[in-house]
Amino acid sequence: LAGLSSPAWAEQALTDVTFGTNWLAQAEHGGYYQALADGTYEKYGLKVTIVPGGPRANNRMLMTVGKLDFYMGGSLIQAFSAVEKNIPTVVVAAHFQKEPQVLLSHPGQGLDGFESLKTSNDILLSKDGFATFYQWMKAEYGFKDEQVKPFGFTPAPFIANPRAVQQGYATAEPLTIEKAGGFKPNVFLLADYGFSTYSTTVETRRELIEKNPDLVQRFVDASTIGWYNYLYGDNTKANALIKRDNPEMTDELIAYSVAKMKEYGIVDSGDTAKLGIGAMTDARMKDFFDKMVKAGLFKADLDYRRSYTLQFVNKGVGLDLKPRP
Amino acid sequence: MTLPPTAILALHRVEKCYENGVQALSNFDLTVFGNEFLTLLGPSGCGKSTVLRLIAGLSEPTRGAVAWAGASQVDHRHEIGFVFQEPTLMPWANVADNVWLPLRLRGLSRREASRQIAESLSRVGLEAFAAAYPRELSGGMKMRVSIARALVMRPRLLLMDEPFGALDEITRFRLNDDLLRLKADLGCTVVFVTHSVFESVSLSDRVVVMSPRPGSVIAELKVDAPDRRGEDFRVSSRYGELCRAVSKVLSEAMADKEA
Amino acid sequence: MTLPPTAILALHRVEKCYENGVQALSNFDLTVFGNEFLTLLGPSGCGKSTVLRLIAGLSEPTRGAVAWAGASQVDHRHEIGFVFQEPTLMPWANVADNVWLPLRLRGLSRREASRQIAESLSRVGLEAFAAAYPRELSGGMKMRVSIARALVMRPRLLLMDEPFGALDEITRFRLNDDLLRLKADLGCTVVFVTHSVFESVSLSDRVVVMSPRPGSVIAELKVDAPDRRGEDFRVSSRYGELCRAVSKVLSEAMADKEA
Amino acid sequence: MERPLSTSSGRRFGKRDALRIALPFGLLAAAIAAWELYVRAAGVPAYILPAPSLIARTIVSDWPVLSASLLVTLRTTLLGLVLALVGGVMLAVLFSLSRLVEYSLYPFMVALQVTPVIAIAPLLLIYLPQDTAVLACAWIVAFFPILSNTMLGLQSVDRGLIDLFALYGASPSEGPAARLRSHLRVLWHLRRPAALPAFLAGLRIAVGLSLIGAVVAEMAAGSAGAGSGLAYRIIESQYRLNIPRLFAALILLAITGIVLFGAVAAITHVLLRRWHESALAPTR
Amino acid sequence: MERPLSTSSGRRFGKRDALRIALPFGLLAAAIAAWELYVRAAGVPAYILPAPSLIARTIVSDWPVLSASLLVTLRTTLLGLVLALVGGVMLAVLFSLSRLVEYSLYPFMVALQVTPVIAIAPLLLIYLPQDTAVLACAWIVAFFPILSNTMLGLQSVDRGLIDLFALYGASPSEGPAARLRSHLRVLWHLRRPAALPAFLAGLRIAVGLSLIGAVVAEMAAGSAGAGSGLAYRIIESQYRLNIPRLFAALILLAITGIVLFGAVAAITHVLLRRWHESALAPTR
Ligand SMILES: Nc1ncnc2c1ncn2[C@@H]1O[C@H](COP(=O)(O)OP(=O)(O)OP(=O)(O)O)[C@@H](O)[C@H]1O
Ligand SMILES: Nc1ncnc2c1ncn2[C@@H]1O[C@H](COP(=O)(O)OP(=O)(O)OP(=O)(O)O)[C@@H](O)[C@H]1O
Ligand SMILES: [Mg+2]
Ligand SMILES: [Mg+2]
Repeated sequence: LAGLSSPAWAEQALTDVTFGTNWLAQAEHGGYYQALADGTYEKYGLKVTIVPGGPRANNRMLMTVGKLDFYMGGSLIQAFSAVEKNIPTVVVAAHFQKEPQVLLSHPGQGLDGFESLKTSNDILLSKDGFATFYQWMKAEYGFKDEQVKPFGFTPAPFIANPRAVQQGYATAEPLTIEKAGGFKPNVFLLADYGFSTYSTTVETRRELIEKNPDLVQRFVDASTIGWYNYLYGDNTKANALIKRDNPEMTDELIAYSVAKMKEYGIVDSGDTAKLGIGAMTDARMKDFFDKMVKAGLFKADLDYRRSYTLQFVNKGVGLDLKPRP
Repeated sequence: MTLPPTAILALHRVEKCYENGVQALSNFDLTVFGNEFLTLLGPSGCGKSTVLRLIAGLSEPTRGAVAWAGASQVDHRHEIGFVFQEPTLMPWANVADNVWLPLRLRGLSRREASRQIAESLSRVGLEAFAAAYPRELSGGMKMRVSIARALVMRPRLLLMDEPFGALDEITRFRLNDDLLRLKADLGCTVVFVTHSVFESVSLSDRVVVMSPRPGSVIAELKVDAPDRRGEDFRVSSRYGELCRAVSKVLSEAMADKEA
Repeated sequence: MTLPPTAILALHRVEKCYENGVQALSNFDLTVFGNEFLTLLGPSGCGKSTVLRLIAGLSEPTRGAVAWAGASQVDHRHEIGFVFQEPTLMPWANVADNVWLPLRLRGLSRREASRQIAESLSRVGLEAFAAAYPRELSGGMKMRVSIARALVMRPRLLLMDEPFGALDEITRFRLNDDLLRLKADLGCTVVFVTHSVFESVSLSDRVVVMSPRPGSVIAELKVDAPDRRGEDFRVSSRYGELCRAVSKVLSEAMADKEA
Repeated sequence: MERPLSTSSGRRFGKRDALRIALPFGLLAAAIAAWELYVRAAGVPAYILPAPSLIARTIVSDWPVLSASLLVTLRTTLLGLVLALVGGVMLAVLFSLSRLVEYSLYPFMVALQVTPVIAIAPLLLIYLPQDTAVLACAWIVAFFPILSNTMLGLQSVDRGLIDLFALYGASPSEGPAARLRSHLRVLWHLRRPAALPAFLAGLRIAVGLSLIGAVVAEMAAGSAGAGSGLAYRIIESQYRLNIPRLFAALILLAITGIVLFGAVAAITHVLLRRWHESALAPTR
Repeated sequence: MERPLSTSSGRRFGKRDALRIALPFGLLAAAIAAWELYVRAAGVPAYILPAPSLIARTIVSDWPVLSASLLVTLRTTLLGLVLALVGGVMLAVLFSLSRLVEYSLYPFMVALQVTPVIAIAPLLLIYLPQDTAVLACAWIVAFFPILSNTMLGLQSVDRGLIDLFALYGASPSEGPAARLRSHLRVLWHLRRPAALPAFLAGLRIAVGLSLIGAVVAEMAAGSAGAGSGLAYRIIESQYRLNIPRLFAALILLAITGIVLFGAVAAITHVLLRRWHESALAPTR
């Protein structure tokens, strides 16, 4: 924490940094918008531009080829893939301890337990979802390929079909469906059933870490502080920015998302109590990698350790900003 | 409208005005009698082709009427053979298939029609070119294919728009004779357009001379000669007389309008 | 190959074989002299159009050569006026614009060319139809536009492929006279294809009669008559004699081949 | 010799034209009415199929958002169309000038055309700046019909006319420069008008495709957020289950397409009215 | 009177044909070599731009996976194309038979064409079973060029020939049935062959589009997993950062497209070789 008040940065010109997210601006990106809105990035000598993603945007590749500096990773699977494909990118922080990926089902249809979802023949999944967590569900729980139906990023088919199961984010879909369909769906957070990936990670190129570790550290620290402030401080300015980048975002949904993030401990739970937000541990990494090997996504001899570094996290940055209970 | 007893059709006070305002025919009266050979003669652009198209029902008069003896016009359509002024061959079909067309549209297979096609092609001297495509033919050969196509169906009424204009004299005379023989055989009626005064006299029973546009009938000449005409008739003095008479009417008509 | 002194071009032992194997010309020899009016006469499909296309450089002989006096053939291309056997008008352009074409391709604006266009159209009697589109014209009118187009550029060599076949006699005679006058004015050379023996004799200095396909020259007749021919010549006995002579050669040629 | 033409003002507005306009509108109205009735009678929820009236209300109420997006999409569409037009026509002309170039490049054009733009759009983003990538997508989708149809048109010229031009269009001098010049003359005076009908048919196909291209490009490579087009609105509405707005955006797209198509059809009519079979009224 | 034709076997395989084949392949080879060289010399990592050799190796090594997907995509493409063909031609014929039908339905067809399929694919999934939805997408994309070009072709028939058929094709009896029969005869014997060149040009556009349609449909509505097409492989490769495989899938798509296109071009050549300007060798 020594550097936090160093005046040296303030005098230097701000460094331009681009950060690509993996979806449209939403409360799940709140920490970064907070750091941007309240001047934390600037304080750390960074002039950050947040580049929102979208259903078919390809920010991951843009970071890889150097058009973006940092990228918000969705899960560790892509990070492991990068190792497999010799792509020199590294996870430097994990701002979500749990991936908010959920499966939803209609209540009272015999689909009220996670295992019972195996009886549905209409599991609506995106192609990404099929290629990732569903492979794990197959290996771990015995789900079948034939149960899957394509998900067109609209909940209408799910609402229309009571036997359907749909993927979604804990922080959004349950609300959308409740409002449109008029019922509260069952929500199964995959993380609670053993899908132990970190999420909303910060990834960057190995070359940047080697050439300018200081810059990486500043971005990770400032973002982490942003998350603390977003969750526990006054986040109205951040939300205004989110709404600017995504005019369709409503206050209601933001409030819902923030509430759910807290409720499920998406950002701040487990290891973060001691290590601070953004924490990662070798044990979690190994646990998840082994599960993915079992699911057939990776070969066991993959050197998955090259996909992350603990160099920039677990330093307790920002712990002081968390209100005492 | 009543027609004279032996008439098969009549154009009565026909006026034809095209969409762009050109008046092609005005007050045109013509009666076609059964089994006759009628020739239309007139300056270029006077409406001869228009008259043939009106008879065939391909065009409708702006005023006046085309009346058929007995039944309705549609009944006659498929008994009409038409040699258009241009060859209008189908570029995608070879010569034999082009000639086959009228029979094909009546349901005859290529095999059933083959004898008739061959006969018709040999009449115009194109047996050897049955497999050639239109673009491989000379101008006169295309026109001959078109003639073969009109003859192959043995029509009851034959409309011919300058069919022999692009042919050499020898072929022309031969086809003239052929046509007369065919007409006698089939007992059909021919309405013929030509620019050759000689041809009109040597072929037809009646020559109708038209005025320049807007076309109307300005003279009719009966060719009173033996039914079977040959070389004899063409060198007779009566032939020369008739030709001169027709020529005179024609040039008077054009002079009239120019004045 | 050397040409006779006053010759402008010569076809030497030309053979033309089309891609489908049809031999149109074989051993064809022809010399065209400067300032002469040469007529090609021959049965349909004997290769007359092919000869004109070879002269114009639109087609190349399979064997033999087309030789030009002095310079290369390309030099002459833009001095050639060609009336094709078919009118070949541009359907998207009106009559005046169609006639404008040769001048336009030489860089003349419509305004600069307007006098020449009007003159040329009035020569064929179509002043009133300058704004009409080709599809609105009769067959003979289209051909007249095509003639006007060839004349408008005042060519040094005029190739005409049955230009008057679709015209009535009066118009035809008028255009015959016009053509002779124009030729005298321009001092140009004309190679003319016709099926009318009368026309060939009344117009040309020399008549070349071709054999049926494969075409070759079988007879040449000089028409030794006063330079300025008119109605007088056409009723003279010399005229009749010449016509009969040409007719005889033609029918002999065709009979020969048929045997 | 000929009497002057009495110039008439051409066809009047007749029963035929009235029918031509009334029929599709009548049918459209009927279809909309049926849709509205069905939704009301069967009580179909709006998130499955919104009623036309609801869509109309949405268009009105969301007009500020939708119109901004419409403008963005329209801009991409028109730019893509113009590029496709220029590119397609230039390539067709190039190909018609030189067989060598045609043989060499045409297979590449085909490859470009058959490769699904949606699949390569994310890649384009890697190699090109975003704006360029979006335009490239819109262009790729729309240019091939123009290229293909223009080539058909340029090659389908009447043989007689080609001969005519070979004669009158030849340059007095020889050499490659003169040959090129005479080629260009033939191109301009003969092949251009002759190719017009087929080219315009290609254009009719291309306007629709350029709209599709713009939407795909926006989906694949477009920015989200404030300055984003109708594609973004559609995805977002889908995601947010705002189905009435989704339909509103779709309807706006369809209307845009129909208007563009109508414009091309009108141009076609004006250009071909006087001479081409496909645009002539059937005369009797 | 005429001497019999000496039938020749037509054009031999000449320099021109050799060039026609050698040039594109030569250029292609050169382009691939340049690509390979560039990647090696500049040391471009495989995840940015894989070398052709790597892509080739990937195609070979991943052949079991890729070939299965290729088959799925090919099936969708061909089915979509056949449907587009049947639909487009039938509509064109219907429109050419009745102006009334044309006026009423054509605007709807245009709307269908301009609405981006990628935007409506998810909607189609709601209303239709999955297989049908995928096919519908592939169909929507490909059918319009066929409709539009076939209509152009059907309408561009020479007037003289129309007259000819009006005369010889007329039925001896009157009445609507007879009129329809004579209409159909004209359609078959006259308009069908006359429309062929334009129709085939439309088909050349449509093969590419049907492939695109199949990919878009798969992306939007296709199944993932075992029975999935190349589109899924592309998305999966993209997600898993398997760029060489992504390129391999794209190359397979392009090759498929070129082969389909080549097949249509060959059919075109065979059908038009003997009579249409666009397929004739330039004679002198
Ligand atoms: N493009 C072509 N392809 C194949 N054969 C052709 C072609 N053009 C002409 N022919 C053949 O060459 C021969 C001569 O044709 P050409 O047009 O020169 O005859 P012509 O003397 O002008 O006849 P006509 O008086 O009928 O116009 C004909 O037998 C014809 O079949
Ligand atoms: N489709 C059309 N539209 C407008 N005007 C036309 C059309 N067809 C013919 N005309 C005009 O009608 C008049 C008569 O034409 P028609 O073809 O009947 O003449 P014709 O007597 O056959 O002439 P020719 O001997 O030159 O063939 C001409 O002046 C022509 O301009
Ligand atoms: Mg006529
Ligand atoms: Mg000829």
